[in-house]
Amino acid sequence: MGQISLNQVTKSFGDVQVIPPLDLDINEGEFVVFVGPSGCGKSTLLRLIAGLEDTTSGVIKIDDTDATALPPAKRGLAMVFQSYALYPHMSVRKNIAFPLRMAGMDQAAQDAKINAAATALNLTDYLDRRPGQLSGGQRQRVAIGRAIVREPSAFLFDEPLSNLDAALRVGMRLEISELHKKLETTMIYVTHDQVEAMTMADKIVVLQAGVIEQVGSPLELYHKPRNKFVAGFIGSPKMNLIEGAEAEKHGAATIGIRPEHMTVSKSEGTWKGVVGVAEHLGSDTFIHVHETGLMDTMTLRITGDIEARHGDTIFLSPEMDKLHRFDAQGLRLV
Amino acid sequence: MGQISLNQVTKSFGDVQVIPPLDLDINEGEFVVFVGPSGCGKSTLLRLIAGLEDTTSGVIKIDDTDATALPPAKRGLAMVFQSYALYPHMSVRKNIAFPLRMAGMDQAAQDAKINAAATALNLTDYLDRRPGQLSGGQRQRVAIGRAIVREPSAFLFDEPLSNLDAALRVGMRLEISELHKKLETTMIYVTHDQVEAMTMADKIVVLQAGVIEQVGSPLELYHKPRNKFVAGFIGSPKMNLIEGAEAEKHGAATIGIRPEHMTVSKSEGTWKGVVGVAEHLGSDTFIHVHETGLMDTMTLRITGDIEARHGDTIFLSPEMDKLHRFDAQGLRLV
Amino acid sequence: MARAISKRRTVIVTILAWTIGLLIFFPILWTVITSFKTEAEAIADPPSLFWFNWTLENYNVVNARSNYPLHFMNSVIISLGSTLIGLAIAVPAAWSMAFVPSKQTKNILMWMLSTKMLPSVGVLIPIYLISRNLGLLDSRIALVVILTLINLPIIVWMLYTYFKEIPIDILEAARMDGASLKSEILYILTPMALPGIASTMLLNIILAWNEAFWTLNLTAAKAAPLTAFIASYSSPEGLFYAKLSAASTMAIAPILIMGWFSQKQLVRGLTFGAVK
Amino acid sequence: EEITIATVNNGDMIRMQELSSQWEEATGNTIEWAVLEENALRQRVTTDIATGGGQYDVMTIGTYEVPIWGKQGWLMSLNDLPAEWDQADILPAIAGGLTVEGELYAAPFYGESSMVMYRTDLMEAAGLEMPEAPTWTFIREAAAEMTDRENEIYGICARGKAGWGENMAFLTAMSNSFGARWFDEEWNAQFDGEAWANTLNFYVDMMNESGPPGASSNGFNENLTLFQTGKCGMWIDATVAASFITNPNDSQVADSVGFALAPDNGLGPRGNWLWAWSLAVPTSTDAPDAAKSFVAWATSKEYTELVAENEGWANVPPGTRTSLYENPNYASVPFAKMTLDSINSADPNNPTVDPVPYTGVQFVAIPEFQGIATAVGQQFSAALAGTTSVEDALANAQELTTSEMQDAGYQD
Amino acid sequence: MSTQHSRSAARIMIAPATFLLLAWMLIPLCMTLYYSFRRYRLLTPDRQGWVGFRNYENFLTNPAFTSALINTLVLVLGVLIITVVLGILLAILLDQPFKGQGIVRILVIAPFFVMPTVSALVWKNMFMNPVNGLFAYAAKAVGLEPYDFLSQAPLMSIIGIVSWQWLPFATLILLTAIQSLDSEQMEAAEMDGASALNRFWFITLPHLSRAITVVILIQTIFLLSIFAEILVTTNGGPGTASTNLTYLVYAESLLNYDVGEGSAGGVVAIILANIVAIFLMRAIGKNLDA
Ligand SMILES: Nc1ncnc2c1ncn2[C@@H]1O[C@H](COP(=O)(O)OP(=O)(O)OP(=O)(O)O)[C@@H](O)[C@H]1O
Ligand SMILES: Nc1ncnc2c1ncn2[C@@H]1O[C@H](COP(=O)(O)OP(=O)(O)OP(=O)(O)O)[C@@H](O)[C@H]1O
Ligand SMILES: [Mg+2]
Ligand SMILES: [Mg+2]
Repeated sequence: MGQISLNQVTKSFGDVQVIPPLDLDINEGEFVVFVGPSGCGKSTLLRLIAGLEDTTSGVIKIDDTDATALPPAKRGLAMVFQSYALYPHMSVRKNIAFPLRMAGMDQAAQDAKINAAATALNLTDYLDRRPGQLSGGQRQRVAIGRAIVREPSAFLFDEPLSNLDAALRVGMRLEISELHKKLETTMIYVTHDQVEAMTMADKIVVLQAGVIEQVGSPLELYHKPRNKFVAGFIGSPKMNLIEGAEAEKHGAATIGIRPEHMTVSKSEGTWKGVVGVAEHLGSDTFIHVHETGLMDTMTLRITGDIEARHGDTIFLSPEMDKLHRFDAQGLRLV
Repeated sequence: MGQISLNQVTKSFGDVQVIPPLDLDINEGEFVVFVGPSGCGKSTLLRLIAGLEDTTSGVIKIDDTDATALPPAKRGLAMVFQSYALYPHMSVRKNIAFPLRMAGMDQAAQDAKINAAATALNLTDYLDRRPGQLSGGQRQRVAIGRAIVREPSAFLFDEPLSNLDAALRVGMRLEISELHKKLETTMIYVTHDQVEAMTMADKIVVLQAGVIEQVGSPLELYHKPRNKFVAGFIGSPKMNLIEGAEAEKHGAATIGIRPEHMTVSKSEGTWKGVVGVAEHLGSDTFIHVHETGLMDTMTLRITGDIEARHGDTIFLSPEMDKLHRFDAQGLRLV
Repeated sequence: MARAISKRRTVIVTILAWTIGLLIFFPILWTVITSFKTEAEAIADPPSLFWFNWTLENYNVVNARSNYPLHFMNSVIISLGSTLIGLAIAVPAAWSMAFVPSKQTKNILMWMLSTKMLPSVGVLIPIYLISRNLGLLDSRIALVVILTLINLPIIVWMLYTYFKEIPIDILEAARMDGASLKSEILYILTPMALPGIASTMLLNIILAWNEAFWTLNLTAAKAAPLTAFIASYSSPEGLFYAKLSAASTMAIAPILIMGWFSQKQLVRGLTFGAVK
Repeated sequence: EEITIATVNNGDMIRMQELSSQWEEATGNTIEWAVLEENALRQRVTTDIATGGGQYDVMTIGTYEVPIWGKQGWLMSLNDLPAEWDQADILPAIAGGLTVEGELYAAPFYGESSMVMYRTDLMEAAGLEMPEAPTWTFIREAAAEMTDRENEIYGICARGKAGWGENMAFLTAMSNSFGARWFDEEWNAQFDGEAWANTLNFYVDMMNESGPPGASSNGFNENLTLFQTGKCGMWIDATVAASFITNPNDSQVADSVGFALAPDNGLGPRGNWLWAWSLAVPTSTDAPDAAKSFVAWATSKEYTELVAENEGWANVPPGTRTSLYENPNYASVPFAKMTLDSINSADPNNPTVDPVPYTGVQFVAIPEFQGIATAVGQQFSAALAGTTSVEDALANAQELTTSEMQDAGYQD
Repeated sequence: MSTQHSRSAARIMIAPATFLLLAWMLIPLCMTLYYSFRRYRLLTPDRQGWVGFRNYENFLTNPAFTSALINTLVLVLGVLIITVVLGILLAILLDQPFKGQGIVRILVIAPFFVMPTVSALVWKNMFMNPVNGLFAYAAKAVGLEPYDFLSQAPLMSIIGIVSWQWLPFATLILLTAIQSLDSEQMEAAEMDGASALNRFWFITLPHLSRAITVVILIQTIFLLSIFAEILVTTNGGPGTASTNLTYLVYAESLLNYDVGEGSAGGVVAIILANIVAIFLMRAIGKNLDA
């Protein structure tokens, strides 16, 4: 239960093809994250799977049955929306009960399910409130509760945390991860948050303009980005990409080095530069280095604190084994 | 120019005292950041300084003159709002010109100032657009431009970056820092973003329920939090706070150790625990450790990648010199 | 939900919507058509929709008999005048309610609205006597004043709801930028709320244009607007359907045309700002 | 000077409006017109004059208002109109109704009574012949005979719309011929009497048998339209209607119209009324001279000739001047004689079989009458519509009339 | 933003509106109250004097009063029900994509622009007239007896006419409200297995509740004082079958010229209107906050 496969699926809005032919297999129990820049088609893809949009061509299979033409309610999937899409005029209890009521479940069975979900999600005290009286995190939990009670074969999340503030986001992220561990149901999760993608996913799907750039585990993407786009997209702060003579020295059109993969010295090193802004976080220091002759601003991350003032000259040495090399097409060189 | 002092300032809304008597001095040219949990009174304090709210009691002095009863326009301050508060029906040029127009400046002088500001903020190409046609970052720059042209004695920022997405936020953060370096005007900056506070501030003011918990430089707060609240508030992930027997061993009611100040081992260490969720970011790994017997979940940050699976038993050793000790009142012990 | 909607359904919806739209519009259409018939054709059995001898005769008769330009101008002056004065009074009031709300704000608003529920007939004689004593019977001034007062609650309410949509930040920004209260309202609030103000204006012009109790009872001839004009065609001796239709068309055409041209604003206005 | 004239939107008045430019040219004065439907006009001018509003300089009012208003001192005496206006020429029955204590308070514009108008072709087809002075029984039988609902021909059309000047004018006049009266000599309402029951029952039954659908909302205009389009066999209404139904431009039946006196029951009074639309000048006017000059012009013999010249003799305002009926040109008008006879057969001072304390044929000349009669008219209209029974309608009428009269202090 | 300065400015700026409306309400109201205790008949102005509660007694015991009260209620409720129900259906229809949406919307709005007097005249003469009206032709064309709307069902006919005038208003408000419904909510419901009917019932309708309250509030304000339509079509009859409170007060003061009783009626009407107002405002106030 919960296996989804897309075969040569395309989607056009009017004349604009938003998703060119696309294949994707999602295994049972997997936590798959779609990432990509805004407008790349993440939501569209999710909605195609949900059945909220018709495919223009291609086949979507859910658990080996062709679901391409099934209406959303028949696909056995549950979706959690970015806006939560709670029913504002119903209490939390009624919200969660809604899919059960629509399925015609009897009251006692409904109550049992609702209580179980509410307990699991820490919502027991709020069951009689309206969504408007809840905090963002609580609303999110209600939305998840509404999804859970249906016991879907897969959950679809569309940027579920993007309306929450940073602290809450971390908490909810963990809750969803734990939920996945517990339920072991397939989850498809759309986000544009780096950290969410890296920390939650079993498998990340990187999209650009409707095209899958790379599919793989988070660390695979971090260590072996298939191309420059993925390299730049995964990792924060961004990988430093250097072109020109320096890159050619390594037999590549572009070389990339992550900010955390360089060491710094006051006296010697591979590259020389001038400190622009140094950001001291206590735990880390980010140094923005100018005038390296390699690229505009090179970013450097040092663990812990380091003395570095605006205008200081410093030397940088990349860890050579962590250097990424890309050809003129932007593809990774091995 | 740009020295602000608050003397026994209080503010009540109806019967609720939001700001109990408060003293604060802000020196000329300083970059002061107010941080604190939501609802602690950061915005209120800023608005009191701006003159958008009346003080209930106390005196606000700007450059040694009593400004308590002055209307906002007369205080010589400029404010950048969270929502940018641009005038949607005016072009960028008109937006920036508005304060000058209100001051009755002649057209030529206005134009000179606008052009200077636009150049400095890279807005020259957008001067004839409406705010609605700009991206978030550009709007933010217009808001800053509108503030700059008045040549205020101090800038007030109320969470100016919270409506921008992560990537833009980093860029704008740097721009504002650089602006401060260039103008050397006093800036008061409200945020609830850790990183912004740490990287931008000369001086951080930590507020809780309208009370100043600590004032100091970012690293001072990181290394020497005056109490448990500040210790927990500054630093991300949060400091681990341990109470009970383990704390007493160190002669304190509570001890604190930051996630980045522990080393991990499979075989031996000070504390033992079981891995809950391990978040692999590539550059770092966050490990949430359960069953330590010390606290609920202990968070651990390891630079780079580390093999740690759900359910593994691991050992943790704190760096003893980075241990923080607090007494029963939560105050730092030296 | 951008899922393919079946062709058949679109066709059914189109037909249904057009049918209902035309049905609702039909009385007006019929009036306009009848205005081009002769009196005999107007009551001919069976009635004919388009196939008759179109004539402008009725318009000539109506024009000869009534001083249409005078009534038209009166309508324009009264509805525009009352709306503009109403706006001038309501803008500051709505500003106060929207941006400096107090505990009473809502009560005041509701009270204002409730004054609209008072039956006008109940106070006709007093108002008539007051107008007589002030020498304002059959004068545009009296009507402008009264219609202003009648529609004021609606104007205040609409503006209030529109103003509330405007983030107070922006007004505060203006204040920080050195704008006085007057500049704040003139340069920031008014232009920002312009669509809302326009909707309010349009709706109130319509309400004032169609107001038929005070305009009829407080005017004789000089200040009589189109509502009074139509009253002289209501049931004369003899056949009058065609002439009545012509007069009706002349009375409603200006506002109908204005309404159609400003449809978008008006639809917004029709929602009284209360529904977004 | 500028004067404001309130008038009713009748054909004759509209003609006056059109021709008034001649007066404007001749005198240099200008006129603002307030042309209104009859009920609206009455409400507006009454409100104006009673509160001294002074909005109008000339008002069009009827025989009902003139004596009441004259007594109140609200109208200017017209005794001082120029000699060539020739007050003595006014028909005595008409002039009597407009004079209070020797002062003429309004100048009659046109006078009217009511009569039977019928379709000669239908009458013939029914095999009947209309007597010059028919009885109610004959009318009812003829109506039933002429009715052909298939072809939308209804034997009798009469007023049914509620209002003291609408159905109550017809019914009050009709009741006179049934021996009924509004009040006895002590001002006690008489709707509980047999005479009124007979009147109303007869009326409702006849209208139900042979009247058009929706009769209860028909007034003069509705019936006119019906008759002109050939849908009425007979129509009992104002004599002025004659000129409309004989006008081939408007009427499809113009060449087959006959006239007869209003019906009676052999008790003496006939069921016809007497009315004159008249022009009066309120004391609240600020232009009395111009107003009087206009009144004199519009009710003069010259005006009659002016209309005859422009529109033909059939369209001159009838029923006001002896001289008109002596004019040979006018004698050829088909309804001229019947109009004069009808007017002469009505006696406002002795309208009923039994004696009454009031004057007025189809109304009672007291201020309270309008209100009472309108309320009563609604009851009777409801009875015609079938929403109330005749008994209930009469009982309600009795009750409300009694209480109004008590209120007004007539029985003190 | 509540500094001393802005608060006092606010008080000054709200004053003209409040003051004018207060004057507009109080001065005529006091005069009405004064007349309501006096004998004042326009046609016999010489006989004036205090009469205590006599006018009220007369007005309230007038059999027309009860029926006017009922008619007023029926009229307001009837129009409200018709416009809201049809408005919802029409709004849903117009919310669907179809060709010529803009034009149809124009057609649907049009009745709102028509003066009440004109619309009453047109309906009365050209449609509802049992002999020459279009409905009569239509009935005859299909072989039915023409129905005499204004005398057989006067109140219902007026309700029909008024509903025609107000349907555009209700439709447009409801349409706007429907269009503001978060599409994700609908999609969520669809995912949750709700059928189209269920979605309407459980999602759309509750979402519309606020808009419906607005429609009810605004329309009630205008419907309570419906007058021109009655005056033109039925004059309140036959009998008192279509007399509402407003028309009754009008009839007393301007057809009977009894200003005293009319004023008493006015006061009664004002009291009743205020009861409705309080009732409505309570309900609305709650709904408008959320
Ligand atoms: N209903 C629609 N009609 C037309 N174009 C659409 C529609 N929905 C989406 N698009 C287009 O399809 C593309 C992909 O949109 P989609 O919402 O899937 O992006 P996304 O990756 O989810 O972006 P974001 O991160 O901003 O949510 C965009 O270019 C968008 O403009
Ligand atoms: N106008 C007001 N009336 C009543 N209470 C207010 C008002 N403005 C703020 N408060 C209250 O004052 C307290 C401080 O609010 P303030 O907006 O200053 O918090 P903050 O620190 O800026 O929070 P956030 O980070 O969420 O912006 C809150 O408890 C808030 O509810
Ligand atoms: Mg998206
Ligand atoms: Mg704040």
